[in-house]
Amino acid sequence: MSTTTTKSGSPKRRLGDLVFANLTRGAGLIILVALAGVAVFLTLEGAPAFSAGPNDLGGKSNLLAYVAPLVFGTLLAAVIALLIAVPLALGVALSISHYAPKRIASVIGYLVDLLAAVPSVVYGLWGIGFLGPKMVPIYEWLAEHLSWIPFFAGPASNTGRTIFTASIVLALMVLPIVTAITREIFAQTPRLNEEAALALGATRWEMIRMAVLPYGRSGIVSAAMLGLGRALGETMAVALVLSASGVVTFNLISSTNPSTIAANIALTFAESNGLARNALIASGLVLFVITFVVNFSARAIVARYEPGSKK
Amino acid sequence: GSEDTTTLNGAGSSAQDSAMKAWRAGYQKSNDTVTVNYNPAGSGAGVEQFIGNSVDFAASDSALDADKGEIDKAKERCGGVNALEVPSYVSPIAVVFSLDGVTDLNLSASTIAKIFDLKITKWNDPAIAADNAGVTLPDLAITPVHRSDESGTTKNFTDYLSKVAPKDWTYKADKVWPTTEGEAAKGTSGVIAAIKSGSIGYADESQAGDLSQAKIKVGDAFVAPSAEGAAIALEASPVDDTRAEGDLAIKVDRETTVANAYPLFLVSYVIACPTYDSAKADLIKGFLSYVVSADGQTAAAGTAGSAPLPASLQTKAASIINTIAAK
Amino acid sequence: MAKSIDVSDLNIYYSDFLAVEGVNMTIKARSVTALIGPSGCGKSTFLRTLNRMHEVIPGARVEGKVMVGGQSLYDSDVDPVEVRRMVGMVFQRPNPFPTMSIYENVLAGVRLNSKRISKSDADALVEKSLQGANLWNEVKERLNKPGMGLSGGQQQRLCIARAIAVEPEILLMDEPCSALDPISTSAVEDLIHELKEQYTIVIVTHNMQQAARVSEDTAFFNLAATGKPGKLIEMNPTKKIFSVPDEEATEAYISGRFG
Amino acid sequence: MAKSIDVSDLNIYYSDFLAVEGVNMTIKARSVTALIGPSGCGKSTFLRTLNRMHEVIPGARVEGKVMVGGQSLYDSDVDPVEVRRMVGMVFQRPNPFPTMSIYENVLAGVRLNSKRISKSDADALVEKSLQGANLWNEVKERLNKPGMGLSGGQQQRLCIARAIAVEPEILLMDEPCSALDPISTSAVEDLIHELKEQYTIVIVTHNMQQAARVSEDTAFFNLAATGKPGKLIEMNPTKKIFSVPDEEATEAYISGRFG
Amino acid sequence: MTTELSAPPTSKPLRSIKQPRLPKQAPLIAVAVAVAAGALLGLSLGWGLAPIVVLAGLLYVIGLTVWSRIVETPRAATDRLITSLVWVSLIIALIPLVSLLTTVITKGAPAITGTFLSTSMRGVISGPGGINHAIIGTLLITLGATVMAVPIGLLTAVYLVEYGQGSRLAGAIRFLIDVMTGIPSIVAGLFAYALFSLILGPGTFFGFGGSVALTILMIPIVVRSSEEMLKLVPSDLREASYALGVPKWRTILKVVVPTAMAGIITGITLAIARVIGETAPLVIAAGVTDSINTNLFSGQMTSLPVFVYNSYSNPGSEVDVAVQMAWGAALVLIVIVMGLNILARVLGKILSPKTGH
Ligand SMILES: Nc1ncnc2c1ncn2[C@@H]1O[C@H](COP(=O)(O)OP(=O)(O)OP(=O)(O)O)[C@@H](O)[C@H]1O
Ligand SMILES: Nc1ncnc2c1ncn2[C@@H]1O[C@H](COP(=O)(O)OP(=O)(O)OP(=O)(O)O)[C@@H](O)[C@H]1O
Ligand SMILES: [Mg+2]
Ligand SMILES: [Mg+2]
Repeated sequence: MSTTTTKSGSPKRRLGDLVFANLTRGAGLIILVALAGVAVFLTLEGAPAFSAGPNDLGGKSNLLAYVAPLVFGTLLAAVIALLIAVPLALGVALSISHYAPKRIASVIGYLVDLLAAVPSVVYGLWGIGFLGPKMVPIYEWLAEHLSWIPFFAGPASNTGRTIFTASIVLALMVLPIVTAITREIFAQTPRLNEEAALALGATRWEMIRMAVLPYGRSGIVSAAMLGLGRALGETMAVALVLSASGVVTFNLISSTNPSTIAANIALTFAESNGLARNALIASGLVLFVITFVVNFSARAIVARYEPGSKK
Repeated sequence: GSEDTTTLNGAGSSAQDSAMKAWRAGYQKSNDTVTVNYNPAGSGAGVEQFIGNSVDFAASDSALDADKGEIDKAKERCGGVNALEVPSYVSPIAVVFSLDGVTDLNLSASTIAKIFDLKITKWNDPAIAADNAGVTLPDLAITPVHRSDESGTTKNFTDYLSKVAPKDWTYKADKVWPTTEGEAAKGTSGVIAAIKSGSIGYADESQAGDLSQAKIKVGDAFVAPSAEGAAIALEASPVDDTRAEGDLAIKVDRETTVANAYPLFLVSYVIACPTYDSAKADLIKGFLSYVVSADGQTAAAGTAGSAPLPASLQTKAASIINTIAAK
Repeated sequence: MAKSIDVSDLNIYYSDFLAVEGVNMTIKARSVTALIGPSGCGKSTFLRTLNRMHEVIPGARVEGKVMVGGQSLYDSDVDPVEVRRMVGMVFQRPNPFPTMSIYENVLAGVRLNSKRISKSDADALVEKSLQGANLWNEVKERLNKPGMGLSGGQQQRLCIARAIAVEPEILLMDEPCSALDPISTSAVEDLIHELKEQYTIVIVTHNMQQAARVSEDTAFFNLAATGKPGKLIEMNPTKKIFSVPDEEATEAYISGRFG
Repeated sequence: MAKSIDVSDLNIYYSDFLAVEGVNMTIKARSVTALIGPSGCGKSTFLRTLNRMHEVIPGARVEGKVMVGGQSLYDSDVDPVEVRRMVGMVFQRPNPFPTMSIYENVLAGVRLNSKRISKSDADALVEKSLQGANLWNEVKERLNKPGMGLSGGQQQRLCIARAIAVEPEILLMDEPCSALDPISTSAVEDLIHELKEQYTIVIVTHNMQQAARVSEDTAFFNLAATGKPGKLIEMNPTKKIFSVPDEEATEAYISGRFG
Repeated sequence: MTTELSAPPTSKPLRSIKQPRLPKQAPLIAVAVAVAAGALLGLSLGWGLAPIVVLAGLLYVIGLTVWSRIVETPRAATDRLITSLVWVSLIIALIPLVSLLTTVITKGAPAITGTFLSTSMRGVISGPGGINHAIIGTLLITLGATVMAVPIGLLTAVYLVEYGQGSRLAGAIRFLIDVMTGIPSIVAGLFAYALFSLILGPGTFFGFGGSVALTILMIPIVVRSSEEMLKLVPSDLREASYALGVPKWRTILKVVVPTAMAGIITGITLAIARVIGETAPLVIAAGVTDSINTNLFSGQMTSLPVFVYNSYSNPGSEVDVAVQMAWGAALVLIVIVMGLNILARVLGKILSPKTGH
């Protein structure tokens, strides 16, 4: 018994704690180093592209002119994908957390997780072989009736391999990530707040609007950001599905479409060498910076609208 | 690592992938312990990796380019000696289309150029009708389909158009499709998949599948794509004599009018060094010799639908490869 | 206006578990009724059946009758949403909506029904409710600050203001002071005193002194053992319960022999 | 083995907020000391300084001296981990480790510290501790079942068994019965009676009857207002506190005039 | 001060809690009517199945809302509208999933034979071959990535939750992890390839290079999901452990992490599922081979997605055979991921907190 008395002179911080704490910090630092490595690699390999000329830039006069249309396409595809995926994901997440009976909810959760498991090549093949042709009649209808809206100027693609189809495929790839995170967050809404709303005579939807969505707002934004990351960076599916011409246009349904940075890398990397290759890597750096900026501003926005509720 | 003595690594042209499968299988059958890997990463990647000493040999849809410094870099990689370059694969490129009720179509180079440049937009355009008496052409929009990725096929196709119909095709030959109009698809299989009724595209003849193939105008006749036709056209093309010894680059004559020649074809090369570490030298010599041998060429013709090298070229190529030696 | 509540033969279940059994009780209008009893005896469960909050829990259900002002709460054509507007509720832990300001918190329930409430009406209602909850003077300078920034006692009174802003007829309170310090507690108790002029109030409390201080009637719940259903043992005027209860168990509980 | 505790001039902070101020107190060995007072007065905070659990909260710190059996707890060369082995603690809500069986839960303190212990020693220790916690008979048939499967009262006794398995000299309990039903409560109270033969016990309780039933001495904490620090108002033998307390505030609190 | 309030509000009309309500089966009735009407209208106009379904869906959502609006209150109508939308969005999300799976299964299942699974493509010219080499490649490369990403990711998550609270470093890590999710997969491949070319000399294609590329893609998902799960562990348990005199690091390893294990495993499976289907980075970093290679650290390695991609894009002369093999390999890949998923769920069940109820 007396052995358990406080030993004087024993170190204040235990060795095990010291080692473990530093181990975890070290792991965090490894990630930072890896990320810095990627950034340095992109910068070093991308820098020579500033001196590249039209020969290496697909006819564009300088790097900026080369990258700008790609940035446009990347953002366009990602934004459309998010516009489709986020509401859908919120619906699915809500059905899991607040609408479906528990048993069904877990099955749905499993099925949606399965979507994450489908390889991107398969998404691409499905986009070409199934989704595209199914979209053709819709595009034809849009081109016929709504061509005064710039988005549907047409002429309609006869394969359906448009930026809109590519965005739908991206949306599907983003869906499981956004759903998985938002459903966790919705499930954690304090019961207290939900009951407060219900006790005031709120319907289920009003309860969700008053208690669940505001509570999950920052989480929804993070989830959307993770999804955006995936949408921005997806390579193979877009390369396969999209009929990419590298133009700048808001026309969503024709066979002449903007390309995206990642798809452009996939499409041209194999045949590129020398400065053309540097230019591609520079475009990768631009993509990296875009994600950085988007994340940063999303966080800033969330922070501004968060009235100190997040602990 | 390339110091492995039982493994040969190559990379490059995806057009040659099917042929490479045949060659690797054929070679490995008689050399059981050897593994030959081939990464169809693309000609550019193949050359890049070859120059960077990442692979033992490369396959490329275009000969090394002096302007881009590839010849010099390859020389550096090979320890200061010029790299070897021989044609290994010749494949006709078919102009493929899908049109209900129409399977035979004659097209001149200038018509093809106008179609792909969207100057002709309907199937019943008089320019098409003129070459196709007796065929009922529908009043249907034409959707031209081209490659969205960079490729040797595109380069050869645009080369053909720019040489044979320079007035109607004002762009220069390039791996990248020069215009933004039309449907774009990744890879030959992508182009094939994107061809719906009313579409027209270009692809390796062997991959055309069920799609109809147009005859192109050579001289005054219309010639259907075929391996034999491509071989005839190749034989009519001179070797580039500005090249160093051991470099068998071909200057393809697109404008040939030799009977039955089909000048719209792709010629692809294998690139290697004249010297290697002792063990590797024999391996690579053995493999590439097989590639250009009659056996190898027949095997490729069987699986890839390519045209066997004409006998004269075959001998020249074999003798160049025979010079590969240990350091 | 305040209504009385009649409960007859009420059995309350969580899925298959019978949590509270056979309650018969009449709660007088415009008075305060306290529910006391050891932990787990089903006070909260019972309270939540009075505004149909019980069924919010998956699998939860009731048997029996609850009549409020002559209307049966559990009839099939009764809209639980309407019930909850008529029967307000305050919880053990203050739960203002974290993303809303004090002003918006008070209006939260009102906004649900009358979206187009004029600014001046809204201002008047906020002032009236906050004054009704004895909170106006403390917060009138900072109505647009978040409700979470208040102290626990203030938050609890904010929740009361929110509940009375929709003008319910009955107010249920589940241990409203157990998370509060004594000063806040007595502020809330004073408030209960004032509110009973207009509302029927049912309050659950662990604190017998509190029950004695604020209520006219007291109902004592008990349970035989964990896993057994809770039962209403005795309901009587508070004075009687705390001096000469009918039941021995009540006596034992109140005198501190257990619980 | 049981030791007394001497606290002098203890100020307890959460970052810059002074939660408890100037406590001077002597806690007798082998006896039960109860801490009572209104919510938020710092009972839990004070209790947690007695085994250096307070500093687990980021920014939390203390000033002053706590002596246990003559050793100062807050000397710079004292290892808090050792302190906590000597001073066990039981929490308000029973918290058995969910991933462990009953058996493993009891051994957790030993095993998690990777002491090598033979199977027979372990068996003996588990039996001894569970018997010490009055739980052995109820669980001996299902030692390998998860600890979460027990009822609340059993879980709480399991936590006590877990605490005494590491053979501490002092046992701190923070409202150990407030989440339990009356039967479980009296089981735990009986246990406390037995344990005080060997351990110095400090117990926080909201329930004054419980304080009266189990403790020899009682300390009453109070705070002037929310945001002000809590203070020790009076410490005296329980009998005296509950009949003739020295301070008026104590009297007011005990007679239920507030809290 | 409460003058307004103390005036007895008797003037207030007696509020009725009874509201006209739709019958309980209203949604079902609405579905039936919508389907019938949609089918009737669609068939009479000669539409296909898809537009009819869309029409029926629209009719359902609008019909039920309008019906409720007429009978019930506007608020109830809104509630019904949202409920319908939630269910419709669920169905919309599941349609592509079902379509994807049926496509892969119908096209891929005929390819799957014993030889397909047990042999490689070595020596196969066109004709059907096997994907054993690609299965092995996928498993090894993914295993390599998991072995690296999970400890790094998990330890980082522990740092973020347990040690780094409020620290600047933790904030930076958290932010950069989000940025990391935006790294295009092909860039990860390029990076891994460049890294090993620098270290081991040019031409270093090996499975491990692929693993490193995938690790970069996996880490953010592992960190993010583990962090959320660790945050969910009640601080009660930590305190209970500290109070037993258990040092912090042991508390984390023996109490916190095991308690969160089920959730962590789910996150890891999600991360694996995310990267196991990657093509582009593996072509660049791990290369391609037809032969079986079981050494992660030497020689090129093919993975299933790369095989799928290559068979599809370079099918050779027998296109049908190659394409069928591509679908077959895709099916195998999905089955592997599903298997992992189920395994993870079982593991999660075994490891997760036992309630005993
Ligand atoms: N959500 C629930 N699901 C299942 N059982 C529950 C649930 N909530 C409470 N119970 C059970 O119902 C019984 C009554 O619980 P209730 O919370 O009503 O007691 P209480 O008297 O309010 O206790 P306390 O004083 O601790 O608040 C208990 O046995 C409890 O375990
Ligand atoms: N983690 C914390 N951070 C900051 N302040 C805290 C923290 N925990 C408690 N406090 C504050 O310290 C004061 C004392 O709290 P403590 O929990 O010790 O009171 P208590 O007497 O145990 O109350 P109860 O009876 O409700 O358990 C309170 O003002 C409380 O708000
Ligand atoms: Mg309760
Ligand atoms: Mg406390």
